[in-house]
Amino acid sequence: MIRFASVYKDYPKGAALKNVSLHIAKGEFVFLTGHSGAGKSTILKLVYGELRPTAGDVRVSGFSIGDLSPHDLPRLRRRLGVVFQDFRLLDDRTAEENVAFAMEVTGARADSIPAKVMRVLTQVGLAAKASAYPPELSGGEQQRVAIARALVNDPTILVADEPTGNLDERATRGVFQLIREINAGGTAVVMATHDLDLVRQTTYRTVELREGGVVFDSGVDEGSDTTEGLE
Amino acid sequence: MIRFASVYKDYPKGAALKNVSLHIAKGEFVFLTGHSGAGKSTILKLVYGELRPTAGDVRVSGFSIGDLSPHDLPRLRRRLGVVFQDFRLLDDRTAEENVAFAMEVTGARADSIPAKVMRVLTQVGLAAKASAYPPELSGGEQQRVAIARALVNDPTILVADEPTGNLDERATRGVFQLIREINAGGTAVVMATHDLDLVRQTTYRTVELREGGVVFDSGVDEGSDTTEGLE
Amino acid sequence: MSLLVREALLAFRRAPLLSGLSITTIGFSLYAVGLFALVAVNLREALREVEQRVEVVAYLLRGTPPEAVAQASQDIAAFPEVARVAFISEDEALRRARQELVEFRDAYRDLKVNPLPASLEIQLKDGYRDGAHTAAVAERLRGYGFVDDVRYGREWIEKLDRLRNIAGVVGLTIGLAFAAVAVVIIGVTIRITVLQRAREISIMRLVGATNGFIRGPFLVEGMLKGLFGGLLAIALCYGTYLLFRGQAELATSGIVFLRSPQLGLGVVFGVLIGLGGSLVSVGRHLRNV
Amino acid sequence: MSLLVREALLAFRRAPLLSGLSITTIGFSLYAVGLFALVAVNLREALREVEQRVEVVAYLLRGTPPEAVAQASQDIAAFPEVARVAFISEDEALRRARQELVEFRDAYRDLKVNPLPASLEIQLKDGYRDGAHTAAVAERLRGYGFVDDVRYGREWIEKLDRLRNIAGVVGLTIGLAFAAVAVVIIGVTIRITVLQRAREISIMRLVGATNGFIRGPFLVEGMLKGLFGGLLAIALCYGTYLLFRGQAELATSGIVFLRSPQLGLGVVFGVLIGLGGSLVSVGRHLRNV
Ligand SMILES: Nc1ncnc2c1ncn2[C@@H]1O[C@H](COP(=O)(O)OP(=O)(O)OP(=O)(O)O)[C@@H](O)[C@H]1O
Ligand SMILES: Nc1ncnc2c1ncn2[C@@H]1O[C@H](COP(=O)(O)OP(=O)(O)OP(=O)(O)O)[C@@H](O)[C@H]1O
Ligand SMILES: [Mg+2]
Ligand SMILES: [Mg+2]
Repeated sequence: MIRFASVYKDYPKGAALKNVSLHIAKGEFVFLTGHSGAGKSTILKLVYGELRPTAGDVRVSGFSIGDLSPHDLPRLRRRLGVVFQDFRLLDDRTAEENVAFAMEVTGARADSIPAKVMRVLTQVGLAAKASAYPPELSGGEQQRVAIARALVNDPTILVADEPTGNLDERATRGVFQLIREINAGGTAVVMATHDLDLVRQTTYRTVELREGGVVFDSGVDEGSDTTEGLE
Repeated sequence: MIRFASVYKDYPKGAALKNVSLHIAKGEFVFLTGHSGAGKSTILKLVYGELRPTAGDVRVSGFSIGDLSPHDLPRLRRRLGVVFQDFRLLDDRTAEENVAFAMEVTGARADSIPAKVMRVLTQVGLAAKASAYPPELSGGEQQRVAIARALVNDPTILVADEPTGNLDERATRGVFQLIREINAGGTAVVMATHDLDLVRQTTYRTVELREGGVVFDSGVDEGSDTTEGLE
Repeated sequence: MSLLVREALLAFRRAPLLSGLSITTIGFSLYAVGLFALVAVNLREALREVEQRVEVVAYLLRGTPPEAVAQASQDIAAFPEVARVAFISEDEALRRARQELVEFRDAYRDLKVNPLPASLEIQLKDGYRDGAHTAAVAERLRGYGFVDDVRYGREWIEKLDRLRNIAGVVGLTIGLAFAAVAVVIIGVTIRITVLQRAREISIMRLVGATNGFIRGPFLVEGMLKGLFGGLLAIALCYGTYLLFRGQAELATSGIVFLRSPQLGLGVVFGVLIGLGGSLVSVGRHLRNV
Repeated sequence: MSLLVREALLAFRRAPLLSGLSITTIGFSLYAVGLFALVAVNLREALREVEQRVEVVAYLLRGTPPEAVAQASQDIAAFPEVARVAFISEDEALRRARQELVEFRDAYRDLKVNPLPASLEIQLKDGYRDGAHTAAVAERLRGYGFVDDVRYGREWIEKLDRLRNIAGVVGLTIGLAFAAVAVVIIGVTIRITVLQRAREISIMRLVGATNGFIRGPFLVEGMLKGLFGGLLAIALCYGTYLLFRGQAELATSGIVFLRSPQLGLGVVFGVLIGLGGSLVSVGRHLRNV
């Protein structure tokens, strides 16, 4: 599903990833942890193709990120659901329109959209705010719109960058439960988080980064290629 | 220092605060907690004058927010340090310039600025990233720039909206320690947070909101006017 | 398709101020072009009025028989270049001279015989009033046996020729310059609005929109802005025209407005600029994100 | 103060593309105005050439003593309106008539006595060639005993008067229209760049910047943009002028460029527009945040 092979990522002002190798199988759930600035978001940006690796190979769902054609980029992204750390909502569209837009983009049938959108918004507990614009929403509400948008297309991989940073305990539990259900349905999940309580609650695989390198990985078969053929 | 008297705040799409009365004394430390959408940010926005109350009276450091003149608004804000939930950094200025700008605004002497700015950036652990632009910073790094900017003018009140939402445990501890030191120096602190671990660690006063109303306040002398005369 | 137009129209609703400003810019840029076109058209009209005075005069030998003159008049009127032929008799010539030329009032008062010759005054058709055609007509007139001399103010006509050339070159170049100004300003405006929406575009790409999907509404929006801008420009030009018409009628033979095909061309120009501007701006932007 | 200018210059460095686009827009808008000014100045120049042909002719009675004429010539040359006086003798008049007027070649060939009168040809100074002044000079000439008649092509001069009036009114109005176009486009551009920076402005206010503190750099920036735009417009106009000068010299007596004060005025205009545009846009924006 996702394979990082000796990946390096340099920014003009310094290296963000150093020799990261990582394999995430279909349907797996992985926490990415590490200090602020360790490189979590950088890994996720490589997965959804906002960045290209400086060296090494990143393969996601059969696409090679390093030499992704302009034509393949949208095709990759439609298979992913992404929750951005800074939300990235369109300020001049309502919560509902923001979520619907992600469906329209895939060419979904117009009459199937509203029902699906409302279902996802209800799941994140935002049905009542469907017609509000992002600037009219609280931080946590915006974050939940971003989560709803990531889920609406039933992605094969969910990439979530700090999806509960602005949520209170109850909302965090709700959203996390939702993500687990999605994962139970077969969607691979990569989730960067600072919330160690959340990490400790479960037995999911945890990858810890420090200064751009993987320093801990609870996954056992790291590096094995056995599931690769299934992708 | 801060006094809310029967404050209501309605948005076009519904009420955000209902009959909130609250008094925060000089030098006090107060946690604001509550579910996502409970009204925490709304209270803080009233404190720094981004919003005006629909009804009731809000007084901050001697200014009445409801009828603040355009001339008084900047004067109020210079006494406050504000950490915004969404950071609000100027994308085309470096971390250093962002912090320096808050000092320049107050008319601080030009030669005193660089040293002070670097000191604060060092305190939040960002000295190495001083010349990076916000889009080149990780989420947690941006948040720490926002904190540095709030602290640089030695405010009499520090208003912090979820200042550790994007920080890992270690950075959270560091920042929280910094805020406590600031408070120990006589600055009043109002901090909205979802991090109940943080709240439970200390004995600071906690105000809990639910659906726009105060449902719990650990402060004892709520409503008493005894310290008012000292402002 | 309906999504395309809906998205484009939503853009207007979402950013009414910015859209209004862009349309205003496009409208006023095209207005500048239109103003120039108005001036040019009316100058050309004025030139045409002057041109109408171009005539060729053939002085006839004394004693030419009237039948010969009548026959020749008919022949000449049939020349492809000729619009009208008028016969001026010797008496008529004297009458005119007495009336018009003060220097000769005294001179002619005492004359026993009329020294002035009869003549044929020949007016040329539109488009034949340049030096070459006039000279050709004059040459053919000289072929008649009873024609003594042919005059047509060669200098004056050559001056007109040059004036026409200059007016043409200057008009065309300045017209192009104005059009270039309009294109640049409009392109810049569209580029600015796209920059303004850079964040929007990047978010669209992040959720998997193809370049075509993103570009479509922008192009439709650009075309609509061009259309509205063009219509605004026409309205402004017409307003200016009305403003002047009253005043101008007092002094000259009036001014003319642009004709429908010219107006249509202006609007098409606006739409194409809107389309092209969006294409370039969005295209360049998509490559960069 | 140094902070102000530094911030304004930083704005250029921070958003070079947007600043460049704004300057281009301002430059091209002013270029449109400048082009019109060029055309207008050169049309006026052409009109002046035509005007130079305005002259008053006083026909003298036969047998006027030469001393009287010489004395009168001196008096007349001292009139405030008069530029030059030339005496045309009877012989000179006949020679000219033979040369210029074909209709009379035959007529004069047989003459025993010269029927043409002598005359004084009087040229007027710049600014006195309108109907009223010409008529006044003619009236005074009629006062001389030996002047038989005075002619000055009243119709022609009145036409010139009207032409001058129309050219003035049309030129002024269209010039104002172009200036308005420039003001609108530039205002819109500045408004768009301020909108673009709405977030920046709101953040500045949130950290306690006063309106004056925020406005200052914007105003300086607007002025600088206006300045650069004005200089760009002058460069463009000069380029256009050079382009035409070569061609125009072949055909007419050449074209002229705008004079320094006019250019200076253009730049000041640009700076003021930049300043005014920023003032209005930022001012309005600050009220809204
Ligand atoms: N565009 C960029 N240009 C230069 N440096 C960058 C850029 N983006 C990130 N960095 C740097 O790369 C490092 C890793 O950043 P990244 O965003 O991956 O951290 P992170 O683990 O997500 O941190 P956080 O928990 O604070 O979000 C940081 O030091 C950051 O400053
Ligand atoms: N500009 C606005 N227009 C309309 N409604 C708004 C606006 N801003 C906030 N609201 C609504 O007011 C309520 C309170 O918002 P507020 O931002 O104060 O919540 P919060 O307690 O800070 O939540 P969070 O923890 O998610 O940041 C929310 O329901 C929100 O949708
Ligand atoms: Mg991150
Ligand atoms: Mg909030």
